[in-house]
Amino acid sequence: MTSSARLFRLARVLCSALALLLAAALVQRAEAQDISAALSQLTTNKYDDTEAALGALALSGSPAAAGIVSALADGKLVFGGLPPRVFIEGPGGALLDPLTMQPAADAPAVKPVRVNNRVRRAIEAANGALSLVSPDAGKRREAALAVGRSRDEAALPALEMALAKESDPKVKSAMNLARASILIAKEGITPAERIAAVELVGAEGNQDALAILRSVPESAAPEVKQAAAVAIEGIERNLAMWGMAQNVWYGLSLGSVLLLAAIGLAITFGVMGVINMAHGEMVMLGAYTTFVVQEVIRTSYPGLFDASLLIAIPLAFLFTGLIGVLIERTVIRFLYGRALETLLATWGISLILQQAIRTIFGPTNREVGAPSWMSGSFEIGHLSITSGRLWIIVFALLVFFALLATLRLTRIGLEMRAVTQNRRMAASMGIRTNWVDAMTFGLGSGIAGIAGVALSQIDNVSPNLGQSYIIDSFLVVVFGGVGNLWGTLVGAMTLGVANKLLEPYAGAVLGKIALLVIVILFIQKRPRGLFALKGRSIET
Amino acid sequence: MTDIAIPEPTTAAEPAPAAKKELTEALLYLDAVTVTFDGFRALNALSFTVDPGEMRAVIGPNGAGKTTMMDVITGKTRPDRGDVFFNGGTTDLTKLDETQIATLGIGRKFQKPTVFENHTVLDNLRLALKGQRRALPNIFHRESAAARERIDEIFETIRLTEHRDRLGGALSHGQKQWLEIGMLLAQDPKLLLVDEPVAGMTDAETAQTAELLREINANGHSVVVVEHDMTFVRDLGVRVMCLHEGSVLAEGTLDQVSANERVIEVYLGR
Amino acid sequence: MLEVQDINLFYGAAQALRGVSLTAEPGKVTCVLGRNGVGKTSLMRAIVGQAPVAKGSVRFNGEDITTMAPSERARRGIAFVPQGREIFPLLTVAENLETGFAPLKRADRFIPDDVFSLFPVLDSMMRRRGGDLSGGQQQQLAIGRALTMRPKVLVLDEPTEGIQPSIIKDIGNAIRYLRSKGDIAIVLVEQYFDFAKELADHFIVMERGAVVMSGDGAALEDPDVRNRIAV
Amino acid sequence: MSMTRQPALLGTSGLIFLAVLFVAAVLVPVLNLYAAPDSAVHVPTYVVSLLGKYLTYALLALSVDLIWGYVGILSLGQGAFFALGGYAMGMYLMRQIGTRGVYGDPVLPDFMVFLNWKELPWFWYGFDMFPFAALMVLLAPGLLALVFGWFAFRSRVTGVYLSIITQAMTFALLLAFFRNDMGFGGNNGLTDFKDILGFNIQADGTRLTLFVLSALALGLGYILCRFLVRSHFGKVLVAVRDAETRVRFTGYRAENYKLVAFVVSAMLAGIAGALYVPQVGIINPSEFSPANSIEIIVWVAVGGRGTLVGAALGAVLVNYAKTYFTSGMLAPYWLFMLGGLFVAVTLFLPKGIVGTYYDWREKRRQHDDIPDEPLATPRPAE
Amino acid sequence: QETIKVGVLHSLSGTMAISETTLKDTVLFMVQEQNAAGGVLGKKLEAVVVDPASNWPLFAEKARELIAKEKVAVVFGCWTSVSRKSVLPVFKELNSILFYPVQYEGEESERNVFYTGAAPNQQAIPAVDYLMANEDVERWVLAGTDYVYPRTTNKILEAYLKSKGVKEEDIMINYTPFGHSDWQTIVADIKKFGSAGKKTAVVSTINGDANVPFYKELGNQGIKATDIPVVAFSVGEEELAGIDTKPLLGHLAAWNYFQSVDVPENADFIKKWQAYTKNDKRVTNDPMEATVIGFNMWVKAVEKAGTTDADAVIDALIGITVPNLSGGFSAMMPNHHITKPVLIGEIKEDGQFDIVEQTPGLIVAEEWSPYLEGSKDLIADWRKPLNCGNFNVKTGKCGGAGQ
Ligand SMILES: Nc1ncnc2c1ncn2[C@@H]1O[C@H](COP(=O)(O)OP(=O)(O)OP(=O)(O)O)[C@@H](O)[C@H]1O
Ligand SMILES: Nc1ncnc2c1ncn2[C@@H]1O[C@H](COP(=O)(O)OP(=O)(O)OP(=O)(O)O)[C@@H](O)[C@H]1O
Ligand SMILES: [Mg+2]
Ligand SMILES: [Mg+2]
Repeated sequence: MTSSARLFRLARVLCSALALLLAAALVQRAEAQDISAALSQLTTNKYDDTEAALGALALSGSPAAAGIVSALADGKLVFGGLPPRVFIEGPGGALLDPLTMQPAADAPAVKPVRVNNRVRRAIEAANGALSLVSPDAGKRREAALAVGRSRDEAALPALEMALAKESDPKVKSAMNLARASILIAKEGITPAERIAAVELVGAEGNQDALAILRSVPESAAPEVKQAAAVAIEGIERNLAMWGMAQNVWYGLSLGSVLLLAAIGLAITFGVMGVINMAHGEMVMLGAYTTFVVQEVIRTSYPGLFDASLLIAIPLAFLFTGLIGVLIERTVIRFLYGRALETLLATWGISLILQQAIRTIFGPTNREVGAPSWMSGSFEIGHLSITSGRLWIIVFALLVFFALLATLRLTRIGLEMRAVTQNRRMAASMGIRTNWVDAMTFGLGSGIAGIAGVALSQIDNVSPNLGQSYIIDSFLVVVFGGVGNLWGTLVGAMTLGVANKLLEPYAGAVLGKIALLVIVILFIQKRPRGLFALKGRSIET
Repeated sequence: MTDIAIPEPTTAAEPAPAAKKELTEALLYLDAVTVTFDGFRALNALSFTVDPGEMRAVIGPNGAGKTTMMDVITGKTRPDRGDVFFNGGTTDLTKLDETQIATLGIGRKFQKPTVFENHTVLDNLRLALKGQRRALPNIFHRESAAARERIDEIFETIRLTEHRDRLGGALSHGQKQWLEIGMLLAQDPKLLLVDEPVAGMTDAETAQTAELLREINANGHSVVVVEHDMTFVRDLGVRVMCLHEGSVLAEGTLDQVSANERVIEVYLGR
Repeated sequence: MLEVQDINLFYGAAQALRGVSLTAEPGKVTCVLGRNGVGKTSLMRAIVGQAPVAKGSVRFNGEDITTMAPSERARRGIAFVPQGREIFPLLTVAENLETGFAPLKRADRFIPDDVFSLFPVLDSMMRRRGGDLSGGQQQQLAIGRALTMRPKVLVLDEPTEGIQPSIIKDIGNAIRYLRSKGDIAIVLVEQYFDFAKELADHFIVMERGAVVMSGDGAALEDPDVRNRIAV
Repeated sequence: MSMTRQPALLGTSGLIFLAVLFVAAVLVPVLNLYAAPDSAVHVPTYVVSLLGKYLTYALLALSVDLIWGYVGILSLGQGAFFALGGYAMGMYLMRQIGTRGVYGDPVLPDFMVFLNWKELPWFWYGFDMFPFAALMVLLAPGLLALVFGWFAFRSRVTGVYLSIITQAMTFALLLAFFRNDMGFGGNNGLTDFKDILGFNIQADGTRLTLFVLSALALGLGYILCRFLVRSHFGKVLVAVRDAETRVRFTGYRAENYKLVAFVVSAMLAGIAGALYVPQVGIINPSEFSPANSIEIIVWVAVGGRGTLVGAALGAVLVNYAKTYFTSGMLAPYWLFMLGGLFVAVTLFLPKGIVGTYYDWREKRRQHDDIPDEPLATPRPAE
Repeated sequence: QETIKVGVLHSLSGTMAISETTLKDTVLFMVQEQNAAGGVLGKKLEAVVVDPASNWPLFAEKARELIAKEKVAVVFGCWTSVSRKSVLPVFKELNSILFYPVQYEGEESERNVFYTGAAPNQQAIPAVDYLMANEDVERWVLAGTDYVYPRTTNKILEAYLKSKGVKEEDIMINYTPFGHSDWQTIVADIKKFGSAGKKTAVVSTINGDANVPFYKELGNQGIKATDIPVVAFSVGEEELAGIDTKPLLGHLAAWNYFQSVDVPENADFIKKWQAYTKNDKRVTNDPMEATVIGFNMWVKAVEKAGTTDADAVIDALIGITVPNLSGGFSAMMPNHHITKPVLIGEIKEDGQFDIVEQTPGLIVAEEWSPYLEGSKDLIADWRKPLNCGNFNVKTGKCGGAGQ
């Protein structure tokens, strides 16, 4: 079967289903039809047949149809027996008769009815058809939008009928838009009607509208084409501006990731001066903590899954912080005043940690899921914002300000700074430098750990995770100015936004190269970074 | 009796006619030099001149701007405003960097002694010794007999002969002071800027240092020396300038200056 | 109160102290005199714990603190004003002073008024970074910082270095004042002989890492002492 | 009074080092060619190429030590110079393949043919001539170092800032060379070399010659570095490392000193790369990877920063450890060993192997040579 | 007792360990199985494992060590093309045998190498065909990591698509660096490209670690397989094990084997493999199958030749046929590549693939692509008398287009 023929048929199924269902709804009487033919089509284990059966089901007007379609969508529709029959798998694996929803008399070996993308689309269409007259306004609106996207002429009569009955203004405007979308490309309507449609669609102003407007047929009247061209231009201009904003948003989001990755380093490296090559591994440990937490939740407390990250954050902080303290006590503390040698030791530590994780968890990626509140996206104007990214930005800023407050406002913060600036003298002031050193390194590591929790949401959780952030982290800290937390914040955001503004023009690879070159040049201008520490003590 | 010059805190954009004359004669000429750090005025329209062969002592309260003044002369700090000329107005020091200024013949001893900690005392002097400064020729540089002699001389003067093979970093505070003075001598500059040379020295050493500086000065070098030790300043027996809040508060002989009410009030104490 | 007995101290292979002893009493000033490089600073470092001693003992109020960490010594009340000031360069003046709170109980965590009446300049520069101050201002800050700790023993390594005459006088007065309070033992390293002479209750003179003379303040008049520290 | 002697051009350890190198350069070929293959002293060919590789690494480490150990420039981009030297040599070797490539194109290397390139990009011109390629081995890294260093040192970029921008430099080059459009074979790099100066690159004789050449380059490189650091120039370098501002106030142009050292070091790295490529048979962008450059630093630190012999020794040692650990029973745990080695060296041999040895020797000498100063007896004032 | 040594040259550390470690385990597993079955030629097999640590020069060094020092009879190894290229001269020089089990860009046929992974025509082209026929795709995004395999594959695909009448403006090609982790812009671009009214699909040659963030971003931006399906050539069961697959439902992969292949041979293999690894969740994947096929072929060839001598085994290998794990047989062809079925799978929620299409027959590898200018006239045939990996049918000479 050729593709266009299939498309055409699908559309017809959808539309006649619409029409019929509307009619049925209007007369308030649903006539149960014999859908057994459709049901038996579902047992052939062929996608084409399944698709056809879906059409028939939608057409049938049977009250059982909706249940069957949703069972199929959920993978609960099974078939088996001789001759093969369809069942709905009920709770606890009981086989139910699809029409009556009563337990089936016998229980043959069954297989699920297979579904592929095509079938999934047919399910959507059937659901759409079934829901244009759904009592739920939200579903009606969804259906209208779906029809609008499909832009199928055959759906027009059904749509118009539904429109006539619709009272909810939101749903109504969606239906109007759907109607206009169809009209634009329809043959044989008056230019005036078409221009009205063009205007209606043009007012929508989004990417979809653009696609619809481009479908004005070649044969349309010149004034229509003119109107469409004007609308297209307007939308493009508008979208270009939104696109800019969108890129800035992406940049901030990337910046927040960089900030998270770098912020722990801003402590261990920026404040303490340890060239901490194991920083990335601390991030990795945080990510693996998240994995372990989720694993425990999955097996023992599935209900808590949405809270898994919240549980993981303190645990990751404590765990990586503890590892950090351990590293500081056993290795780093012998190296104060020998900053460059910390590079050698921490490089060794990073190798050991990587291999340890590889030995314990295996070399492959580990699955860390997203809780529901971190999935999905929403729009502000034409700005598309994914919740996960939004939370990461919020989280990064929270961590940043918490850290800033700790360093600036608390006693331990003061002691940390004093110790790192002059360890010997701090000791003579009565500050327990050992303890403060351990706490500082632990704090930096712990922060890296909670960064790992967040990064597990957008990147691999694998033994290599740390390696992929270490270069960027150092770059951010140095670009912002070593020893200045604000520098790290502004540096991360600047690099993120610059990267995302460059990317559309230069592509991901050249964009990244360009960014590196820009940083190199920038450092020539400001050899101590964006927020350089100034003062006598620095200059000599 | 007193010779107090309290300069107007206005900024003289052009040197006054009288100053112009001084400019052509002076070895070092500062006019209306102002330096601010984040809004804090460390030097405030500071003007003075040093004549060729002159030795000048600078005193003044802590934070008066003495070290900053040296920073400006040696190119470490750029003034916000004002002129700094060297060699009778031929060279504008504000346009040059530290290296160029050092090559012109301005040597400096820092307030906090800074020596090359990982070089032996001997090598510290070798590095400072006047001579070839360019990179490539120095790959093939060989030490001359004259240079060797000069270094021995300096060792005698600073009395570190027995420490010559120790690392600079292993010296005590006072020994570093001496080494730095030695390095300054080795550079053989036209103008020596000496910041608190006798801090941490015993009284006898202080007297010796004064003697040494006088000797250097007698050999035709100009010297500007900053010190808080009045005995030392008295030993030097030269013209004294007292800075306060970034400008000259008083100038004259030590007796004149130390009789000044303001100087007593802000600096010497009663 | 503080007793140093017969200590040896090495830097690598080089011996800096040879059997040095010293005592300090509350309400008394003990002066350490000697030429450059004789080991005065090394002795102070040994007292506060910044350099380990190879032999001998340091006792504080009868307790052996020879191997104790510097921070613990500070917590017991030994405050140090080091040669070279050692200000925390990136902390503000206020924060520099506050580092002295570590040994204090919460209720005592304020900067004593003495500090500001002694060094008014600090009060006006509370928000500036310590490292930006002039040398002399830093020296004042270092002393103020030590006083913030309410020490029982105050170890001062050439505290007048780089300080303007009027404030040297003030420091002298301050030391006298602290001495008069009677509960602080003061150890003072000083090259400025007249200053030392005025203050010293006891003194030792060092040479090549060893004590070559000692006595009470009056004995400083002895010309031999001056000779010892002359070249 | 006599002046202290200038240390000899080659100290004892230097002489031992050169002697060992010389013996190896003679003995390895002899034992490879003339010892019976099954005798205990036979050096198999694969060991020869392994040793050859270590020697080029040692030269690379030497180049790092020159700038890190003596000038304090912690370059995290030294691998870039090594790789550029390697690419220059690789391009020459590539052009030597001629029609023996899989597509048999007389001019274009294989990767260009299958990406549909029609003609040789301009920057490939001249690489068919060995002298030109040899020049580029020096010039490509040298020029990059010159330009980069000129800007960076003049702007007084120092310390970690310099380290990180060198890292950014090599990272940018890594990304650039990964791109197929750059015309250097992308990720696959340059491989499948056939011969060098007309000699079959896989022949034992060629291998031995390359080995001996590597030894020679290392020896000469060592002498050059030694000569540089011992000269007045070298003393200024160390002074720059410890107190750059002070050097300026003394009248030296610190940036020029750094620049000379940086360029020399880059060229040494380039030579190392050029000798490396024919011995391992491949050059690919991963040589630019920042991790590689960090590893070089680690070799130097293990051997002893600021001791030239140590740098070379560290390179050989760490790489031998890598070869050894990555085979056999230990293979799954080799990162533990290597990581542990690095930690242990920092903790127990703080100045690296050779540095710690020097310290120990110094200490002994002091104990031996300098008798304790006479003790003045304390006496109370009367 | 004398043993036959088998070299295993897969990275166990570094960036590639993530993929290659499994293959090392596979060879060890096969060796154990073979030894249980009596070994080869009456001798036990002994695996020699080395770790080239994802470092290409180290690959060459280790290859040399395996062949020259350990004297292995055969080596199973490499994943990336560059590692193969790096060891190639070594295998040629020392005349040994390498089995290379990963899909790659083709354009190579060497006497000492046997390629048991897919050539582009055994993976990419059938996948595109499937999308055209079943998903009615008209607009294509070719997204890949910027290195040789994606570049070559995309070149071939571009030529192929154009030959099918796809217009220039309906193809979007995008390259990203290795390990690219921020996909926001690119996924948004894909979304935009896909909203032009024509059915759009993404053909992904994105490599390695970059896939996880890519798929996560697809999920985040709400791109579902029913809107814009993504078909990948480097994403298998092993990779999916590290991703939350719920949002990926319906995205596709094209391979020559899936763990979900429902035939007894496969079920048997999976059971033994999971028993061997003592992990009943351990997955199998395509390169593993290719390793298994290669291993079995080698065993069979050694037995046929009666010796492990490289020349004899190389000659014996051509024509060897062994069962693959998808219910058929794979044969070693004269071009040193094997015949393979092509399977298209849709990602299921449990991280497995639902096989939605399987080519009816086996496909012979086109090591030299007819869609590339430089190689369309080349063929490889290692049988006598041709004995050539790059025979030019136009000029009738071995050695490409050269004189
Ligand atoms: N880089 C800087 N940043 C901020 N303030 C500075 C800086 N350099 C100097 N100052 C301030 O300028 C003033 C003058 O300092 P300067 O060091 O010149 O004083 P001084 O006269 O040398 O004092 P002293 O006698 O104590 O050495 C001081 O108050 C100091 O705090
Ligand atoms: N860190 C060090 N390493 C090696 N030797 C040192 C070190 N510090 C001091 N010395 C040496 O120890 C001896 C005593 O030094 P110390 O600093 O105690 O002297 P000082 O009496 O305080 O001198 P000054 O009056 O100059 O401050 C000197 O010879 C000095 O060179
Ligand atoms: Mg000063
Ligand atoms: Mg001292």
